[in-house]
Amino acid sequence: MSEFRMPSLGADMEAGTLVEWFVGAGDTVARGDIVAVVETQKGAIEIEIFESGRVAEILVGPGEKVPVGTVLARIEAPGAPVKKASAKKAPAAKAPAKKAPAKKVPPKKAPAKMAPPKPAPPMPPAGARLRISPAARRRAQELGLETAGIAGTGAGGAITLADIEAAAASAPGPAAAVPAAAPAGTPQASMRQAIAAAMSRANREIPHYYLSRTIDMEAALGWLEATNARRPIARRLIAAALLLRAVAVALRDFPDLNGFWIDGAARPAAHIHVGWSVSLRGGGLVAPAILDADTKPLETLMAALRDLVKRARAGGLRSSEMSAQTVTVTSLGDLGADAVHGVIYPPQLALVGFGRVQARPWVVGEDIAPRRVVEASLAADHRASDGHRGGLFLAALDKLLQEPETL
Amino acid sequence: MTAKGKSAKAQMGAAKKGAARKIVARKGRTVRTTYREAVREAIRDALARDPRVFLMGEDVGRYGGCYAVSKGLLEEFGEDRVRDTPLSESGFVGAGIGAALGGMRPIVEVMTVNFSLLALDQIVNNAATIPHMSGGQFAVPLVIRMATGSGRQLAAQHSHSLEGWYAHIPGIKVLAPATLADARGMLWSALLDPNPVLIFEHVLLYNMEGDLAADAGPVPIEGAAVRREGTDISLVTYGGSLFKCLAAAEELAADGIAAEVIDLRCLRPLDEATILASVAKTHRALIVDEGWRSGGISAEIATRIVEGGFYDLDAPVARLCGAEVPIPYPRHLEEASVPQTADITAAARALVRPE
Amino acid sequence: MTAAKGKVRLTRDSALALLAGMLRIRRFEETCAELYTAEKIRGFLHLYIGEEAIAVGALDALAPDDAVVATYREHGHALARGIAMDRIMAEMYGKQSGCSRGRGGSMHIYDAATRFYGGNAIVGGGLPLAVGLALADRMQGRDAVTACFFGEGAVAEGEFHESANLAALWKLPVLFVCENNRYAMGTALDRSESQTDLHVKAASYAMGSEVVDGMDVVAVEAAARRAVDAMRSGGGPHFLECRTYRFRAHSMFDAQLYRDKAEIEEWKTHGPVVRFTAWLRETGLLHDSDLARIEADIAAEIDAAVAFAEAAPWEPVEDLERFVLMAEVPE
Amino acid sequence: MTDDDLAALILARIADIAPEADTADADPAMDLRDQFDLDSMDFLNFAIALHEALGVEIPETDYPRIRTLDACVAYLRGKGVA
Repeated sequence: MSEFRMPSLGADMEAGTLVEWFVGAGDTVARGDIVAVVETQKGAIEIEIFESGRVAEILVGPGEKVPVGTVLARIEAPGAPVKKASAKKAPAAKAPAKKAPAKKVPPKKAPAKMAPPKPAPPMPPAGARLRISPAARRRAQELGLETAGIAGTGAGGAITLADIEAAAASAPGPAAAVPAAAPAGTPQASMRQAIAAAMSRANREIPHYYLSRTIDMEAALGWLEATNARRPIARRLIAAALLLRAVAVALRDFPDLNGFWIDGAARPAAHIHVGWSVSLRGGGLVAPAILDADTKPLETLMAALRDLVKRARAGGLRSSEMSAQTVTVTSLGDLGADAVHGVIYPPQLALVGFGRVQARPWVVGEDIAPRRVVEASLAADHRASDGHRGGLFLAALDKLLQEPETL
Repeated sequence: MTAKGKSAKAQMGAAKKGAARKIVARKGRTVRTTYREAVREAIRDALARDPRVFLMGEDVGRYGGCYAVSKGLLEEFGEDRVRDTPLSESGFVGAGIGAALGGMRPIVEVMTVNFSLLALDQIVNNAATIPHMSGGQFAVPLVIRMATGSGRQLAAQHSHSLEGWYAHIPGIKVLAPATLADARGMLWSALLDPNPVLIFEHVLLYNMEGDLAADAGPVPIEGAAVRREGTDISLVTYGGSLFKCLAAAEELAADGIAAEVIDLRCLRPLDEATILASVAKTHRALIVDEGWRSGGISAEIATRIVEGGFYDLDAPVARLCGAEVPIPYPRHLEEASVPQTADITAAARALVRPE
Repeated sequence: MTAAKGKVRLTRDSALALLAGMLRIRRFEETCAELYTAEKIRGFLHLYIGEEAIAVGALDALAPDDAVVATYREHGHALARGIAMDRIMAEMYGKQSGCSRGRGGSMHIYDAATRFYGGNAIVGGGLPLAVGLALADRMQGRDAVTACFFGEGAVAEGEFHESANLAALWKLPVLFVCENNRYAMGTALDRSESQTDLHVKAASYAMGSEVVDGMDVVAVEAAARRAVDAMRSGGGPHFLECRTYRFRAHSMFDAQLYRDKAEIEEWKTHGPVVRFTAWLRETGLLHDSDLARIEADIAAEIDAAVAFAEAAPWEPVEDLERFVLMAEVPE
Repeated sequence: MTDDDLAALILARIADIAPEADTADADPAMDLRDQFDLDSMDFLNFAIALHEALGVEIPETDYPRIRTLDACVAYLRGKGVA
């Protein structure tokens, strides 16, 4: 038994409507006979049969529209000797049904569309040029952000817009403040990511050494309280201002701790712009710079600190404040840890840390007396300075804090 | 025949006669010659070297060539190998393809790219397709030469720059010789190439005079050439615009801008490596092309630069192209229709020093 | 045992060969129609059934070293020219073993060995090629003619007039064989040509030109031989207007609204196979057993060709760009 | 002004300094610095804000007496805030 199917008469013919049968059940048919008429978009077309035999059953009647390949009738192979002299067509030539398994299907993959030639950008000579997208470069300029230290997540390590936005929302130092105009969607996550990127890079590239020194703050705090008592509340100073001033003045004699590591060499900075860490209540940290902290009197530093903290929290820091730091100070204030062992913000050379001020038994002359002390720490780049120099710096810092009136 | 401006051709032929000058082969390194004479010498050299080479085209024989390029070749090589054809571009270009299929190495001259539109079917559906569609059984080692570009006030139908269209077609190569050395040297290499090669000769270059090595011979047909080194901007151009770009580079140099000039020489395949290496150095690219901007070859070159040199770019890729108009007859409008030296200088300066 | 038909003397063997040649084309194309409805052959399929006498007659007059340029209705010419049936069928399937690597399909059969320079799907597109091939042969002193086949529709194309003029102007050995089947797809001849006696039109190009009964294989061969012999001795091009009729639609998807059935049936009564078989029987050259043997051989050859095509591999996609440009000119 | 009004005023000043802080359900006995993550600069501003709002002098040594909401209310009452 074989099947007579709706023939495909053209590549764009999907279906045909049976108009008329010229044969019926029981009729004999021969190869090449016109057995029906089918209506297509091109008009009515007579269709021929390629089997010889007897029509066993008509399955699709006039008026029915069926897709190409639908069985229209069943044909019984002729039992009697074949009427036509020519030898019976070998089975291979029989029109294999659409679903016949043996049908060789063209390879599944459509011929590959001309994939655009994979642009193999010639790698620029190693290291000479920063791979950064124009959009990212423009955004960095807007934020006054130094792009050197940023790890790129784009193709081939290229820096993308997202990298800049993340860096801007993250760590002090090269990272920009969260600009008021920052897109609302700056997720906490992207800030975390940017901080992580900067920290891991710092650890990877900067050979840190760490020193700390406990400093007796009694003299300094006493002076502070006495000074505040003489002043209206609005002009009171806080300890942070003293610490800031002391670090700045001390750094005058330590250029190897105040500057940048660029292209394999320490480059001392001409100014002392101290990045002061401000914790953002929603999490995250920024360290906007207080410019020329070593030349400004305490009053000015106090006003600058107050303004800075307010604007940092409100996201209103200026781009210059976010990229000018030559050193960074992390002061945890009254709450938190005793000591800070921080990570330098590349490409700076040092990070000064202050733990919380706390009362400790302290040897004063012959006696042991309770004294308020603070743990001062230094993380520094061993390529630019060494432990000896770091120690001298902490000693100078201590000495200055013992003479608060000179700050 | 009037549609093709028969009279215009007659006038041009007459003007050329006076200017013809035998090449004075002086002892010593170079010879003073013209672009036209260099092309003629290339054809003569090819005809002499290989009996399978023959020249076919309208008025290439008795008339001596519409731009007097083939003058004297009929007398030297005879009717069989320097064949004047009827005005049947599709017919004789198709015959050229058939002859190449048959084992010859024909040089078919289509007077100008404007008339080649009649032969596009033969070029695209036969020459460019048969090798691939025959499964590699047949090659079409044919050269088709055409004049291109504007500048002789011949108005729109005689002034097109359509080489960019042909550079779109896989299966053919497209050349644009600008220097005397390329005009002299590309033809023989093109004839040796088993593929159909189209050579576009800018009409304004025929009269260009210069010094050519006395023993100048075949040159490679692929690969761009850096005609002038520079570090601030890459001027990417070809054919008729090359010498305007070199002049512009001179002016820019006086203004402290070092412009690099890239002569593409070959529009298909495009020499991406040379273009991208230049842009990697200068970080700015200005493409100068007489063809129209929309969908022109300048658009293809710009895209290749953005695809391959994106991170090298300090400024958007710039294009200076022909105005999107049918080229008008009056001189002042014709000149305004294609990039001139001053335009190139201004565009380059704007890219290097944006206000 | 010979018989004369017109001025042509036919031996029994040559007569049976002509009949077999025509039947081979017809059966092959009937199978193609079947395979098309089963979606084995795709795209376009233009059948030659009814016109077999022209391909068989004309190509019988050519020598192996002559060149042939055909059109998209080319299966008959390819088979008559001697391209292996299995490689033609594989090409119809689009398989790599096809004579054009499967890339051309039914309309673009190429074969370097038999100088078969392809079907051409642009009406008239092949004629300038034929002129060029003849020019190349003549310039290289190669004793060969080029035969190009085209329908009466091509006579309206500019390329026909440019090619006819060029060939006549340069006295090139081109045999222009016009298969005038009265319909250019859906347009009857008298609705597209001012001068419907095409041989008169061709004669205006100062070339030999005559009209031939395209349904008479012997008449076609005789005319072709006369033209080819004249060309081989330096005569210019020659035009044969072979009047014929196609029994099938222009292509598979054609409701034939432009002609009526009666006309088709009437032509079928004096088709090339019917007429030649009747004549062979009259002259006693053909016995029933001959016909049975011929049909059996053809059926076996077709079965083998279909099996070959079914089993043949597809060209790997990785080869997509091979031969866009050629590394060298094949010998 | 009732104790609640005074407490509300205090919390409002804290909210000015720490906008992100959620002062709605403040714990009156818990150290304000812990509750609202106030550092020394914030606390100074808090003291200044109370001084400006209520005209009360708060010497630095009294800071420990305003470290919780209850203590702060009591301290202010003690300073004569009506």
